[in-house]
Amino acid sequence: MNKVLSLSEAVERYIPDSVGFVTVGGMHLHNNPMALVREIIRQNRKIKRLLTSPCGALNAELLIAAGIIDEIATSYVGFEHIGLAPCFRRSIESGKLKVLECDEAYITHGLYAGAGGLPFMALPKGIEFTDIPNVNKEHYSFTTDPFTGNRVAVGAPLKPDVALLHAYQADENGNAVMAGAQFVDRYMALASKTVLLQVETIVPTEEISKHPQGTTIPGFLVHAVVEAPGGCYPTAAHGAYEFDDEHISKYMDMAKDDEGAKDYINEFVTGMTEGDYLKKAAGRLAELRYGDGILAADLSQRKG
Amino acid sequence: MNKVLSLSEAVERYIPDSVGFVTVGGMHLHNNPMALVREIIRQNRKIKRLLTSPCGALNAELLIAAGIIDEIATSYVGFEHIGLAPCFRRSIESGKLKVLECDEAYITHGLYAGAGGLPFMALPKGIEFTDIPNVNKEHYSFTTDPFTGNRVAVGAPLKPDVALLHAYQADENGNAVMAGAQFVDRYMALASKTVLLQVETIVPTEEISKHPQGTTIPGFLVHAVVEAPGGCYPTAAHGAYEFDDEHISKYMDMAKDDEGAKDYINEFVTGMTEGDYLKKAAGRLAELRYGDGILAADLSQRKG
Amino acid sequence: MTVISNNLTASWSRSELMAVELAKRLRNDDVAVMGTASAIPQMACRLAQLTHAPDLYSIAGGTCSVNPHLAPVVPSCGDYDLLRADTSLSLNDVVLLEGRADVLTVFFAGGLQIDAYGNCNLVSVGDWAHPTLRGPGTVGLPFLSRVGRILIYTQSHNPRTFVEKVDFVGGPGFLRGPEEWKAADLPGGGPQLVVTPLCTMGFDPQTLRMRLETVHPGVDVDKVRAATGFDLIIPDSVPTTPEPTTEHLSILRALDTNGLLKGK
Amino acid sequence: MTVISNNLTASWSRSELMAVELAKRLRNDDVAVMGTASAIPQMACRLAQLTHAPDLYSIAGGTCSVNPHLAPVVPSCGDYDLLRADTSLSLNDVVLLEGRADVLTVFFAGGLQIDAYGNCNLVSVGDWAHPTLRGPGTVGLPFLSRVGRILIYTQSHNPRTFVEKVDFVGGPGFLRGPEEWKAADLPGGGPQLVVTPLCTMGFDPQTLRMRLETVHPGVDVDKVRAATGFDLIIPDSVPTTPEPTTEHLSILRALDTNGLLKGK
Repeated sequence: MNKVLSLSEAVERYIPDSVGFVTVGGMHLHNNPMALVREIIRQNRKIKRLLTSPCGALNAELLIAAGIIDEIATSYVGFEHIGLAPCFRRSIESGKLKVLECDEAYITHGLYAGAGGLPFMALPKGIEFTDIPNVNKEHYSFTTDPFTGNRVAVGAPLKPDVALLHAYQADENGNAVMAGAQFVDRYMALASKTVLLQVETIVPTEEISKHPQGTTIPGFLVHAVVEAPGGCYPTAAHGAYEFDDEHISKYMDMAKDDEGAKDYINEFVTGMTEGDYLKKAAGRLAELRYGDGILAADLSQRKG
Repeated sequence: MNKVLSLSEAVERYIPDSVGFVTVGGMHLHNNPMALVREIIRQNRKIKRLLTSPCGALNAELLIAAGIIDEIATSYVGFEHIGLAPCFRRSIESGKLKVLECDEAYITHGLYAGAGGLPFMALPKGIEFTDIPNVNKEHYSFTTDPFTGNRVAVGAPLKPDVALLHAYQADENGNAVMAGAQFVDRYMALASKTVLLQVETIVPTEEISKHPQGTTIPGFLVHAVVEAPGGCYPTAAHGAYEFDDEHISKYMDMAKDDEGAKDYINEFVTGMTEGDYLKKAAGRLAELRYGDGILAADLSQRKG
Repeated sequence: MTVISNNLTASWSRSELMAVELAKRLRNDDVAVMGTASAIPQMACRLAQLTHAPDLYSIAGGTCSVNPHLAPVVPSCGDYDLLRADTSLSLNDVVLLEGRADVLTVFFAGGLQIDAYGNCNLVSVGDWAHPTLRGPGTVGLPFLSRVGRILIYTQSHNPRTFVEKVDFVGGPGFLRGPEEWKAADLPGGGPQLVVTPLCTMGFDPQTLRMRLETVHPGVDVDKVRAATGFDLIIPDSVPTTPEPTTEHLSILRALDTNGLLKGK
Repeated sequence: MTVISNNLTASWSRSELMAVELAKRLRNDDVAVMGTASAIPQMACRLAQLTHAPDLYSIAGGTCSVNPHLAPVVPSCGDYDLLRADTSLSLNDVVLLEGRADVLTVFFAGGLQIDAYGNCNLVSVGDWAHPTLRGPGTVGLPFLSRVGRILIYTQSHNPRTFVEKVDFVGGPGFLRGPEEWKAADLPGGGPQLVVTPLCTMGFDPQTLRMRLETVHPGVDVDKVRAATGFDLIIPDSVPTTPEPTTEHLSILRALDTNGLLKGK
């Protein structure tokens, strides 16, 4: 079944004006599905709750900058070695954004539970000695281990309504291949009701079938495939191009206050189409593209 | 660190005379680590409890035929389309073998819990409507889901002392690559204290590093690497050769009663070295070997 | 697809007929999973894909390959050959999706025993602790409680297989009937079809007990009744199962060059 | 390794010294994991592998590559370049092994706040609900409770970072001291080392409070005391941290062609 849609169609069709629970793929400044994120901002969708991977970055920050998220469940939002994410920081400090404090293991196991219909996940010993379960009682609780009688910490299953994900390539059915690291994106796809996929290139099924074990996400989990070459920019797309630290730094400069963040959104997101944005970025993208050799996308280097 | 040992050294060093909890890799008649299994029989090790993958086959049956297992935790032992496993069947019917009745989802999730230090796994709704939790109270129990108040079925973590596994290739450090399907072998490695690996070929680390994402098991989980070309015979080794239905049928014929099973063990296991066994099988192995083309081991077709 | 002689039609096997009947129940938007020793459902899925359900996904429960090309079909669900496929999952992925319950819509089940309510047993006949027949084990049958539609198939239609009540519930059907079934409130839709070498059967919507639907060509209702160990619901009029068409057979035989379904 | 001029030795950076000090604490049989923004521990691991610990395994917590070759070292733990490595795991695998607690022996930690007992905080300064400074979040720091040895490193040695008690416990050190630590009976071994641009610190075995071990060349004890926001245990005699050797520096600089540690 052909699931290829334009970027605007995919968001129009699968993201309601107000959507409950969205998860966004990618980790740190890698494989953030920025084309989908920007289009959601352009179409001014409201998101009740966003879940990041264990390390969110611009994928979450830009939605916060646009003011369209009420709550965020995360264990990290930032720009790693480059610095803190200004709007994430400011909107929590000012009380505008509710944060559901999580840790990496819970996000990973919680998605596993969501994918597998498990009622909850019993967590390894240790989390109860942190403050996290104290401040996030919606996701963390305690029960009895019937095998030992011990009281143990448990985490709630994570079952997003929508997952926004990037993959290196897919066929029109949504059979998708990730190059490089998969982070928790595959589990997001397994756990979510609706999966929107942006890819660098759409390829024929025969191309995917050459290495059936390289497929990361089977088509039956995917609802829309959007061809968005360069669509992770200014974050990296593994196998295609590196992140643009200059553009991230520029963003951080502009977003030092709410006014500046708005200016960035106006200038780089709502103020232009995705096509125009990428035309503007084309020069930098060319510089950031991986060369040949081991760093060019080696699709034999895949993990299921 | 060089972990390469001969087959007999690996069993001598890592399997005590009486070993508590062993798990054996492979599923149905595929990737059964038969060289390790045969050597354990030759060295007459006693196994208190054996855990199979969701579908055990000759890997479990031969240990039962040799009379060296007390208990088996499994969701299936048989020869799929070829027929029932005679010694498994007979020794349960006669009460000689204790069976800890499991289902596929519990074995998979239980190994996940064992790998991850999770105190237990809450299981998806449904298992409580089968008889399995009634007959295996050691692995299945019930507790309260604190998020809903519901009573839910849970499974105990599976943490084997020793895993016996096959891989297509490994380096001397134990960094291993599986060709074809991985079944639950990777989780067995992640969950077990000691991992013994038999491989078709040992390759230099540089060979493994060409496709770092193709590695299935990292060396730090592996204790011994045994080069055992043909070592899955008469089961299949994905990427190398098919199973030998003729030999399996011959086994089933011989093992119709305890006497015959003993004769098989004497003739094909304790009665000869592994080298002699494989010399005897060389002709069949050559016939069963995958040809070139898509069925030859394509190491780009790997799943992590 | 070229038209082939009527001789072909005349010479279909029971297994081929079963594959065709299963194929007919598959929809274009299904995601179907099969397990151990699944040559018949493998063929049913491929046949459906090549006829009325081109978008059907089929998952071979061993290798977890998705839409194996089956050229030719192989007897083992774990075969390396099955990785000639559109894509593949890991076993862990498939186990997860079986728990999620809203993605996988069809599971092909079977059993040493199948009872009047479609409960399946692959574990043991007689008392579990002292079985008269020990089966191989239940594998993934508990998933029956969570899958959209259960399609049951078996090569054995006799009173030992079709019993009033299974000795061990490994794969839940409609449990002990409407009251229990309603109370259980399971995510799955329950068993929909049973195909045997003699007939096809469904389930009566009121009593949730097995009901004869069609008898295969050359089989009469009394033969089915005698071969069934419980009180099968038999409607006044029982049509004959349509024979496989030449198109069906030519597709099946092009896939089954190993002859797994031939003459069986 | 060619011998290089003494000028090189003279010009080592604080970050290079920190990498060397961390490297010295790594053993040949360690499996070490690092997280976010981990150029210093990445270099420490590679340096150890190329000197006294050739069999050390190091895992880059983002890509989860095992023994990344780091030619050159990169600032992001999720970088595609890190997949130039011996092997790799999936993130889920690493999270699992972090739970298992007997496989991964070293974790490199840090924090916005680090307290006298080695507890770490990356979440918030002030009241969590109304923070004066919101940090990025705790990522995998709860793993500190389960890992064999915690090696803490930070580029900020000042009283805001080194506090008596963290405002939010995200990474458990020795909790509130010996009594709590003993009662908790955690699988992990607790914090072993803290490296800063000023000094190295360990933990007093009786009180489990941080104790000065060495001061870096050019730093005196009073400077460390003034830069630390709690009552640091200071032994009578505090040796000076050895300078990096020319061998260390030439290895580090061959890896760090991007100059991530240079002059910092």
